[in-house]
Amino acid sequence: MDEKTANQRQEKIIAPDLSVDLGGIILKNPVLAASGPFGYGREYGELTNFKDLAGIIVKGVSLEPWSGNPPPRITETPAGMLNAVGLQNPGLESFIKDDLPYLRTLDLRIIVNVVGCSIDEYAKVACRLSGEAGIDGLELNISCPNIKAGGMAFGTDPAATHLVVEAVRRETKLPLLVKLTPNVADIGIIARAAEEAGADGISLINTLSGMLIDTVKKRPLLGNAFGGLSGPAIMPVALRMVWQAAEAVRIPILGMGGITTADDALQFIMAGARAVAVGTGFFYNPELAKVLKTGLEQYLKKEGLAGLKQLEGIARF
Amino acid sequence: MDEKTANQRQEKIIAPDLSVDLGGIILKNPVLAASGPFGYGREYGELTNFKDLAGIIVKGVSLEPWSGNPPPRITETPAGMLNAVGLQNPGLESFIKDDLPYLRTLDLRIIVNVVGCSIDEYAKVACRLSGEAGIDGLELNISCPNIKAGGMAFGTDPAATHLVVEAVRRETKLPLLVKLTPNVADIGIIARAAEEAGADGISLINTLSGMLIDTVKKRPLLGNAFGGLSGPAIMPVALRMVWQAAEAVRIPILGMGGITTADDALQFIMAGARAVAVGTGFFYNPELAKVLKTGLEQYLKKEGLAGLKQLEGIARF
Amino acid sequence: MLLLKEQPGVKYRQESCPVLENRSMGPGFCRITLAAPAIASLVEPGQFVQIFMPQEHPHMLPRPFSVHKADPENGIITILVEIKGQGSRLLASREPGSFLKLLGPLGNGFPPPPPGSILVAGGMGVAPLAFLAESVKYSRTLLYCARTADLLICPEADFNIPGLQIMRATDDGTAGFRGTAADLLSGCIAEAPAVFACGPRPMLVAVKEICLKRRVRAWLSLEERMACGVGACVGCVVPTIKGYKRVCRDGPVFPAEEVILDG
Amino acid sequence: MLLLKEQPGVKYRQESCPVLENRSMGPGFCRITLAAPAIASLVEPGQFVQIFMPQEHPHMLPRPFSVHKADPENGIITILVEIKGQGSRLLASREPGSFLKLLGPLGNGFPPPPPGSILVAGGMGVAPLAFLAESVKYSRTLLYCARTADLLICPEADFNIPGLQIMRATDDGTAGFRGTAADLLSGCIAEAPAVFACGPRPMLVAVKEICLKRRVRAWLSLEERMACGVGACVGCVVPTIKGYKRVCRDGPVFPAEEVILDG
Ligand SMILES: Cc1cc2nc3c(=O)[nH]c(=O)nc-3n(C[C@H](O)[C@H](O)[C@H](O)COP(=O)(O)OP(=O)(O)OC[C@H]3O[C@@H](n4cnc5c(N)ncnc54)[C@H](O)[C@@H]3O)c2cc1C
Ligand SMILES: Cc1cc2nc3c(=O)[nH]c(=O)nc-3n(C[C@H](O)[C@H](O)[C@H](O)COP(=O)(O)OP(=O)(O)OC[C@H]3O[C@@H](n4cnc5c(N)ncnc54)[C@H](O)[C@@H]3O)c2cc1C
Ligand SMILES: Cc1cc2nc3c(=O)[nH]c(=O)nc-3n(C[C@H](O)[C@H](O)[C@H](O)COP(=O)(O)O)c2cc1C
Ligand SMILES: Cc1cc2nc3c(=O)[nH]c(=O)nc-3n(C[C@H](O)[C@H](O)[C@H](O)COP(=O)(O)O)c2cc1C
Ligand code: FES
Ligand code: FES
Repeated sequence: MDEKTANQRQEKIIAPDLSVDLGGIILKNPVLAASGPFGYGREYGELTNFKDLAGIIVKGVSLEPWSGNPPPRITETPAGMLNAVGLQNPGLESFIKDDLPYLRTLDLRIIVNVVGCSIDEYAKVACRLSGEAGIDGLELNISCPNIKAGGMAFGTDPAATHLVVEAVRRETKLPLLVKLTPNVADIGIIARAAEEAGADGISLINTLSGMLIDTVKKRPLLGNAFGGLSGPAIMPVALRMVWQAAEAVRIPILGMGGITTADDALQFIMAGARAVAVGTGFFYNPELAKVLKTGLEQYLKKEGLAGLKQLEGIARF
Repeated sequence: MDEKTANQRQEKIIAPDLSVDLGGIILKNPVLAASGPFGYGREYGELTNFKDLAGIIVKGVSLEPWSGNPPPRITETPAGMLNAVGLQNPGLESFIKDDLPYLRTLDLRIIVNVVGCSIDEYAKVACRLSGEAGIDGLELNISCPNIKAGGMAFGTDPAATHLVVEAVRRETKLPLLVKLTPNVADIGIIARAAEEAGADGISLINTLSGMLIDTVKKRPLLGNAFGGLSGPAIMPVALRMVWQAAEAVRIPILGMGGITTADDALQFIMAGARAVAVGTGFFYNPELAKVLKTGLEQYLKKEGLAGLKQLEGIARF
Repeated sequence: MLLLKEQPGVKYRQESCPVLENRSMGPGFCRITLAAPAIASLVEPGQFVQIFMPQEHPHMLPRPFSVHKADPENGIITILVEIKGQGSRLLASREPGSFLKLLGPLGNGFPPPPPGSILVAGGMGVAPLAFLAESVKYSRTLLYCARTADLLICPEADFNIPGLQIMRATDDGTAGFRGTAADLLSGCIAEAPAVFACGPRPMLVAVKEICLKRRVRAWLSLEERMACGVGACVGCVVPTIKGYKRVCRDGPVFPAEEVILDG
Repeated sequence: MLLLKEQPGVKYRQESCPVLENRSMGPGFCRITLAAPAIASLVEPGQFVQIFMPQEHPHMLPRPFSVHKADPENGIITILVEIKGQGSRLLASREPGSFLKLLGPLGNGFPPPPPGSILVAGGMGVAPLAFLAESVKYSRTLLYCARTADLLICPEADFNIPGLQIMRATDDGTAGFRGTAADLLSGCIAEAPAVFACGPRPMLVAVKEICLKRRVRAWLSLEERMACGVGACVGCVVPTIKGYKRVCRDGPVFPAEEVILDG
């Protein structure tokens, strides 16, 4: 290595480039806030500056306001938590009027998580959001029950997945991530259905369905009985599904589920994720974005890598 | 309440009856050792006397010896562990010759976990075991890959489940539990298929498929890449599935997944389990059977209940 | 509305706080004093802090605790802890000199109690109400109630506050008046302009009923399981006549007539 | 076979052991002395204990540690701990007077070394080998090796054992001979009847190669991640020419010619 190359390498090592292209959404680093725990950003915006975060996936938005589930909505579990918020949200119009203007002021990529009870509702929300400035992408949450098909989640069936993604694809030119539910036997089939229907990226995993029982009251602990399990407890499941999805599709993957350290984030990237999102981890540490970004930077420096590209899926090859 | 009734009640309270009938297997209390972690009983037999345990479900037995997966086979995860033992076992004949005689000497119910790569293999193992004395029941582990059907586990498909259970049912009069895999979208359908094919009880859950990656080596941490997630981390998922299975079938349910306290065991019973099994919990505390049995006894006393019957599924009603 | 303050600027802080003192208050209870200058200078009665778990427990949610005393001059706050599960047990075992990360002050807090107000504290409900009692100078009455004497963990000396009348009650009569908080309140509510209450759910239900019947304004401080503590996750809601409200952000203090306690 | 002892009766015990001393041995290392009378009276060199985690961490697996010293008369054992992750960190922070639950002695242990044997310890591999060195009276040589001087945590004084010759080596030459354990071993193996080794995988690979080439019998102590520690779960296997063997029960000591180290 001559002196010039050594210097160049040195330079790279000093400032590795963390930026990634997530299906057309350009991120300054691979760390996003997962949909839900972060709400519409305002509260965490008071708490920390967003300098180390690349973007926010805002809480699920539906056509009409949803009131959500009765309390208790959350409870802690070993190395995780259950939530049954029930996708409470103020509805599309209120989101656009009250929350989007604030989100536009942030120097962050804004991805809107879209929920619905029918293909039509998904499509309407996506269409309306596509007309608004300041939105960098959509994330289609297909864990919602398909009311017309007996209440099973769209995302548990490849055909229903294809239909809903296709319908939304027709309505929007925004980068479109499809967020899969882990409560399936074969995640690869679902990921492929989403890809074929036009998704620009796959997000996973949403929460695992779970419950706890209050043995004093002899009743389910959560108001809704069932809730979604998140946090470090589920990370091995999430990582396995990211790996399987990455084997199944060519579009990029946004990995999430239990990330609380830079090493966790790296594991997702090495399994095949282009970027990662954090939900529950922010509850343990509101400054987690900084921990992850710094940790990834240090890893790249230590390995003498200029960026994350070479690491994506490396454990699979 | 006259004096006599009061005395009778007092008596009951002093010694509540923990016995249950698990699909024809009469257990002195509802606490079993789950298949796998306990091996064939010998090692834990050295470690603790088995007085507080009702029975052992021995490690999966296949027709021929299986050598299992390359190391590392286990790793710890937050509030859980991954294992990829790969169903290493000495095979049917060696089990009958070397392990069964020891098991017969124990004052415990002995349930043999049966594994196979084809319906034929399951049926053969079940048939041969049915001719042996000292076996109180079989547990059919249908999480194994169905080689003929592209390697998906039997237990992820209701039709395959029906076929294998039916085939085994034909070969044995022993009480037959069918152990389900949790890696499915709708556990109720699978449980019903097993019931219709003649199962006497449903065991669940087996481990959730998961993985971890060693970021230093940039390779999966386990020799087999994927492993099974067990322990407290998965208990909310297990409990939800026991609840759903209990809604779907009339045969009794053996619940397991992450149990480490008497309150955990009670939660499973209140969700609909007749009995419970413990795997990973024994690693944390080899005396766990005693903790569970004593705790259940105390709960019944405190509640003034004579037995567990009234608690089975009570949170669902 | 008087209660729900608008929060234009950020009014809470994260601090890494040394434990100054950790004193047992009888079996199952302790009182922890922490150096938390920013929080001490901002906190108002009825507000709470989220306490993050020590590093050896990286996968546990923070736990909410009411501020019991605040000394802004010395930058000190005090909390009262009832040991209920793993989180409170960990806090109870923290040694002086160790650190705890705190986020606060959170929530809306109580509005200022008018002269002659009655403060109803059930068990650990005394934590925020003692703070409220100390925050004004004019006359007010604190009803301090529990099932039995051992659960009245705050000693008499704690309430040596000028102008404060204090009445105790226990369900079993082992200390003070024999009866419930509701019994005691019914006997003395006649003249009160307002009631402020914190305690177990059944007590709050009774207080609400009494106050609505007598048309006395009442403010109830509620508890719910929390995750974020700042209003983002919508995990800690209670039903109100205006829909679900977040205990951590819209509360923990709610007007009695708005909150639906057994719905 | 000499090595794999039959275990007719139960030879291990569970004990709740008070920590007598917990001494730092430089950054990242400590030495813990425990009162464990039953284990101390049974343990042989090369055996290990499973240490269960304190109650505040109910969902962690026990961790295996070699017994470093045993004093059966006083019912005391000593272990050396390298802080690698959460489990070892928790152990390192245990105060004297606190208790740890132990299960042991586990595993087969080393066979008795014939006179003139060479004991090769890489880093923490010194823990069982110092015990082995002490267990016999006649001449034997301990090669104590590590990457750098700071990792040779056992002080000279620890090896004041009659008849024991000790040679140190560091890869970077900061203490003793400059070079690897393999370099050192190659230089002195000529006369040795047997070699006993414990240390990092690459060192064991080198030791195995040297010994096989020179036709010197060698025994290697291996490590694997463990769950039960008693042989039930088949989680801790290593490949051998006789199939997978359990490190916790069939090992941790294996004849070099049997175990497959990079398969
Ligand atoms: C705004 C607010 C202020 C509070 N102030 C105090 C205080 O000053 N002193 C005090 O001792 N406690 C206070 N609590 C309750 C305290 O937060 C819980 O007791 C504590 O979080 C329990 O944690 P744990 O890990 O010990 O118990 P866990 O093991 O988590 O739970 C044990 C039991 O405690 C109850 N519990 C758990 N979380 C909560 C919660 N967030 N709110 C209410 N009950 C809960 C449940 O019944 C549960 O079964 C307050 C709660 C809130 C919401
Ligand atoms: C028979 C046997 C004897 C041992 N004797 C000693 C000893 O005397 N002194 C000592 O310091 N250590 C010893 N070890 C290693 C010790 O058990 C591990 O370092 C310890 O379990 C790590 O736990 P942790 O929670 O600190 O680290 P973890 O967070 O669990 O892991 C940190 C890293 O340590 C390694 N590791 C984890 N578990 C094991 C394991 N079971 N074996 C080997 N490496 C592991 C892995 O590389 C892992 O990435 C022994 C291991 C075995 C199997
Ligand atoms: C309180 C809470 C609310 C959530 N709300 C949503 C939501 O509105 N839409 C969605 O797609 N996922 C939602 N999720 C799932 C998360 O986005 C994420 O997929 C999951 O929690 C796994 O990541 P984690 O372990 O980092 O939390 C929610 C999760 C939590 C904990
Ligand atoms: C090391 C290990 C080996 C296992 N082997 C088997 C097996 O042979 N057959 C089987 O049906 N389940 C096996 N299991 C699954 C357990 O029986 C049980 O279903 C699962 O671990 C969940 O329970 P737990 O959380 O209490 O461990 C194994 C689990 C572990 C941890
Ligand atoms: S705890 Fe998150 S909104 Fe209240
Ligand atoms: S750790 Fe279970 S067999 Fe070795």
